[in-house]
Amino acid sequence: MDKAKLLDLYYQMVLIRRLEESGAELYQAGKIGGFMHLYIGQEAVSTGLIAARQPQDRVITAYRDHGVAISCGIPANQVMAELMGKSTGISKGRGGSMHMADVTRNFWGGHAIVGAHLPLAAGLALGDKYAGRDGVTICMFGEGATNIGFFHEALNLSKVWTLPVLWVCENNMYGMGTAVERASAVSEIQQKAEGYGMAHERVDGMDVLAVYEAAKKAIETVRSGSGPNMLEIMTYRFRGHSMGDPERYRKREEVKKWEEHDPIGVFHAFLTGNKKATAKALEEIETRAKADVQKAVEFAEASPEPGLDTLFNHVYVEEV
Amino acid sequence: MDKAKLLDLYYQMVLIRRLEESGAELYQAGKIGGFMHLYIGQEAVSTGLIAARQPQDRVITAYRDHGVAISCGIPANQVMAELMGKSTGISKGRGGSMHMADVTRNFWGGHAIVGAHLPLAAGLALGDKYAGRDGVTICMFGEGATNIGFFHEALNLSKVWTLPVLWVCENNMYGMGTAVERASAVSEIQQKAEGYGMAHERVDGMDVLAVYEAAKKAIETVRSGSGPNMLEIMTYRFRGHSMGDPERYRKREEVKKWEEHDPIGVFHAFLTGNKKATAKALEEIETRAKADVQKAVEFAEASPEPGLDTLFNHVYVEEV
Amino acid sequence: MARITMREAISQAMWEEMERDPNVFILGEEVGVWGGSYAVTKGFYDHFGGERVRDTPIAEAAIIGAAIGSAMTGLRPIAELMTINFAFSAMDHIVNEAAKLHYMFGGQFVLPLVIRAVGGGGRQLGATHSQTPDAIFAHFPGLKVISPGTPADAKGLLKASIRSNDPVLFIENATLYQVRGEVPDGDYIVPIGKSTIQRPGKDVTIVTYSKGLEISMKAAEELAKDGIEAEIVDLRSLRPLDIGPVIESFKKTNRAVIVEEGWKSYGVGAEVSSRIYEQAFDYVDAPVVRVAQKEVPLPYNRALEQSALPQPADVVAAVREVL
Amino acid sequence: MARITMREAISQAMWEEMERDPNVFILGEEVGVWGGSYAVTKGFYDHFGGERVRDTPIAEAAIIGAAIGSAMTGLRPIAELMTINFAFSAMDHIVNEAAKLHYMFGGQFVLPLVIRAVGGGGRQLGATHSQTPDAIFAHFPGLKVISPGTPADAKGLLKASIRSNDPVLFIENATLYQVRGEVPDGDYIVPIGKSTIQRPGKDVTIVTYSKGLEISMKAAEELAKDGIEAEIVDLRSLRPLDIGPVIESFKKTNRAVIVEEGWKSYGVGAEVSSRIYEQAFDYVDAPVVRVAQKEVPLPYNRALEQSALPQPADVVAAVREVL
Ligand SMILES: Cc1ncc(C[n+]2csc(CCOP(=O)(O)OP(=O)(O)O)c2C)c(N)n1
Ligand SMILES: Cc1ncc(C[n+]2csc(CCOP(=O)(O)OP(=O)(O)O)c2C)c(N)n1
Ligand SMILES: [Mg+2]
Ligand SMILES: [Mg+2]
Repeated sequence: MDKAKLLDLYYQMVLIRRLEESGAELYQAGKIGGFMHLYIGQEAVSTGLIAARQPQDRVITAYRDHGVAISCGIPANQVMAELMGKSTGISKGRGGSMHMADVTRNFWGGHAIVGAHLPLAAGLALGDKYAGRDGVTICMFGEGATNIGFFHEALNLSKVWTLPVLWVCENNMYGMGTAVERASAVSEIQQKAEGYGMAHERVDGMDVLAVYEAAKKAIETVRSGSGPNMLEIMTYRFRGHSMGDPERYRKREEVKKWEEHDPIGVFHAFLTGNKKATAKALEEIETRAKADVQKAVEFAEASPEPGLDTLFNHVYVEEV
Repeated sequence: MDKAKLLDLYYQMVLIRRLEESGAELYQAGKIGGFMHLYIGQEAVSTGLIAARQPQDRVITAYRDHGVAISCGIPANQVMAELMGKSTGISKGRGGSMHMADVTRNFWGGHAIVGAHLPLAAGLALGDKYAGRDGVTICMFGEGATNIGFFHEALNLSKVWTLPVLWVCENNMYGMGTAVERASAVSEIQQKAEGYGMAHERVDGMDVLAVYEAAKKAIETVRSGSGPNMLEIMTYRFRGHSMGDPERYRKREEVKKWEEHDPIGVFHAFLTGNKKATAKALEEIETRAKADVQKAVEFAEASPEPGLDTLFNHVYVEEV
Repeated sequence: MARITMREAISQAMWEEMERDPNVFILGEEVGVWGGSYAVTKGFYDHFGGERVRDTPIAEAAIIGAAIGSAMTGLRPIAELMTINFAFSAMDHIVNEAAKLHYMFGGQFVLPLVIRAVGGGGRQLGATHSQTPDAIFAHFPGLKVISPGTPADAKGLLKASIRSNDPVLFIENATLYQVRGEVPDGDYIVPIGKSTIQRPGKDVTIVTYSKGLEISMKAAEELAKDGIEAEIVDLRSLRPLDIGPVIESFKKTNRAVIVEEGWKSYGVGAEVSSRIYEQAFDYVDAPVVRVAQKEVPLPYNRALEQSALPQPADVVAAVREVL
Repeated sequence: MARITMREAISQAMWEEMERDPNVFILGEEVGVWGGSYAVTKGFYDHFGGERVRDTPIAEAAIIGAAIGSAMTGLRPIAELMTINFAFSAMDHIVNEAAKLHYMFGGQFVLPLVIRAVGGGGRQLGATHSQTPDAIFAHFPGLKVISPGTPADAKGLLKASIRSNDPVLFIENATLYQVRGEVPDGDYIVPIGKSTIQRPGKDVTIVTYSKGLEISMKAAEELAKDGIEAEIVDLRSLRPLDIGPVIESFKKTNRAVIVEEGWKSYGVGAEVSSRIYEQAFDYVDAPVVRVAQKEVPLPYNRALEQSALPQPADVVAAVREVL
């Protein structure tokens, strides 16, 4: 990977981190409502994964979607505006934190019912296959989502129909307060792929380049027409499940231990250690990211609320 | 197994066969309505499996349940009466072919929504575990049912909670007109158990003693407290999926080939070949089974319809 | 114009749309090799091939979910649920995904999706296989819910549904598949969301749809013998609900009976009755009467089952009550 | 008698029943270690242990299915669905299994099962997480559907539900959890299927339940300032539906407004309105008015969302309309 691209990945990860921190503050200040799930700690996953896609490749994920939105190229302005429910938000303020999408950037949401987007992903992939396009659908989900029936039905269908989907499990070890081994028959999620005769791999999700490499390979394998594939990406969320999580289910020390593998820190060490960038250059990137988030907040604050007269818009496409 | 028990198994299998044949005639004559799924060809499965249970072990299955009802000890009279919708039927004529049960004989139905009874089976097993009883729940289902989400959720839960369930897939190679490999990512259903870290075995379902032996072992393993287990029992239905199946999806020769392994014929050969019974003794059993079915038909025909005034009985337990 | 069955009309609508638009395809259990468990897609697999007539695993959530996803890419899936009773196994995808995605993402996703499902009782299939739960789907904004009562409407409305850019739940009734009627050849479209008069009359308004139409027609013939002329309004679509023709008829007759096959409580009749009072209060000469299914899970036994289902005689009695 | 919140009342009911009967147990997502995602089961895990307060995988069908199966063996499960919106992921088990098994097998299976689920909008959770789809569950005979509006009723009805031998869907409203009220200590039981007068009045009957009660109470205070005394009937249970007290009140006031949080079409108001006309036709002085949610998937934006939800001002306006 060339230097510019490496630095761009670094920028993205920092941008996500700052955006999430800013979001947390705005939430506390009552400027963001509803449920909000932060991506802090998992930045390397969406960054590495989506950097490996081609423009024709679709991305779809769950409600923990701000980072994914950024990685798909949605400007921070529109992400922030959506968080604040403004009409300039990427979903016009109708979706909020959990429901961001941008069809023009091949990002298909942001879905809040656990696992329900997996069958949709199979359908997106079917769309490409049916039309003879070579796009791959990248479907991200938590390890907790692998216990619901939707997961099973979607994975089975994708294999039976040889659909071009890459199934990406972000294993952050908890579904809300439930540790993976308390909810899943197997704690290595990749083992579930065996039940579908599907190739699988486990990847270090705190290392953006490891994610990138594994994703590149997996995406191109899927594109070759050999059918679906599964990646299990090991990661950790440093914050609670959503805002207002009492976090009774894990010890502070456990979180501390994982924070030592902060994906931004890990990448920083790599870049400086391998002379890909100076600490100063990275600091400049951080300053830029911070400024971009600041601008996004200003943009969102200044944006208008959707008019009350728009309430009935988009219930249906056609007039009824 | 002693001779008496062997002959009893033979009787059961023949009784099921004759009952089903008689049911088919009555259906053609318009005396049985609704959907009816015959067990012809699969008799060795319920017979061998349920012979291996202890009285405290529960059985639950899908809509293809006449044979299972017989194996659980429900008299042919009450099965036949239910088929005809009479008040003397095991479900008082409310359930019909697909919904037979007898709580007193630990038979928990007969369920017509594909796969929906698997979570119920997990619950039955939980009931025993919670109460500290040593019963095992034997849950039967078709290979087609392993593609629905209910299967996945139930198997996962049973493993996470170490529930005493024996999952028994009757792989008759088709779910209606869909061959197993057209609907399932893996055509060896037992491979799905891998995704749940569950022990599994494939068994010849045309050999009642093979089924019995495998079931005995599996049931006692489950009873020992080691958690759920899966058997995949290979079998074949000689008739259509239900009455009125055009059978466009398989060749007559394929059916013919399987008929050479008719489980009753196989067992007949075993019994006579190993001098466990004379051909004459087996013929007497067949005569008895035929007579019992004849009596059952007479019983059912003579039984009263449920009174129209009973329509609202059993909507609720309590008066509302 | 040919006299064909409802089954043929539905089949024809799909066939013609598939010929017209290569983006239209069918998926569902047994739609292909088997030809549809109710033979509605007989011959499709041989003609259009397995890519466009896709047999699926028994996995209703995946069927509807995949249909939604493919619709989002621009395809026009017709997802067949073998019966409406299995819609509950895909409920989240119908009411939380199909009905909401367009709105929730500010109009970005477009879902030109049809879900076909057959329902109804009277065939001794037992409680889980005999339901007419149409009203509960019609409760959800974002979904269109259609249920035709004649072969012509079945064809015209199904074609309109396939061309609609909104998700449509198209509910058929198994005991109507053999009903025959005149059906226009070729490109015959019935616009979605228009109630219609199926029988003119002046003495009483019968509001109904789907199987209820057949029941009501029989009742109307019976009543006509006594010189009572019932006007029958067929809703055809439960959401959007076109109450206009109902109100118009009611303002003429001042009396209404609502006939549906499903359970009475929280059913279609409740909504229609409420709207009549809301919009034609001053025209009411007698309480509106609802004829519907008795509130039990339908039993297998034939006589019991029939006693729970609404019959023409019930409609006749209800009409006499309002007159 | 203590003044406690609805959350505490629900918690208390379960706690007492679990102390009383070792067959009562809880299962659901995050009910244990976390203490319930709405903190309703806080402290239960430590006190009763993991066998009786069972955290489950995210698998709603398995949760309800396992609850049903265990109930069939004689246990008395309380299955918590984290929100009613996830009931759609378990829809088959709720409406095809829980509601039907007792009937379909001639009374052999007994299902002493409670499904608790919280619903309601107004918290900016977006369309999939903000629903009040109570009416659709109430459509199914075999199920009991309860939704309390006060802490005392929450406690008394939940205890009755736990002791009921029928499957009960017990629907809570998240924005009511903090509402306080007097709640009798100890063994306080409110029988299932009884509507009740929550506020006496003589000028108009407001029929409502759950969140609608809070909205209606506020409206009634507003109206009282103008000397209009509204009588508020709380349904508490949607199936069985006890229409008696509604009719009695209506025969006195001759005017009714029905208030519910869910969508209007095919909602609770439609059923109640229909029954009023059916049973008190001669007492109707003005058309019954329904106040309900506007027919959109609820949007995230706060102002938009609030504009779609029924407000006390809407009830006030409706009452003025019927007077
Ligand atoms: C069907 C359904 N059930 C429950 C929930 C509530 N819920 C939201 S997120 C979540 C945990 C999901 O965990 P996981 O899949 O591991 O994703 P993570 O939050 O760790 O990213 C739960 C239970 C839901 N949204 N949908
Ligand atoms: C949820 C659901 N979907 C579809 C059906 C219709 N259906 C009934 S039986 C069946 C095939 C089941 O095949 P399998 O599980 O292999 O059992 P078999 O009939 O071979 O014994 C189907 C699709 C149903 N009853 N329930
Ligand atoms: Mg997780
Ligand atoms: Mg099979």
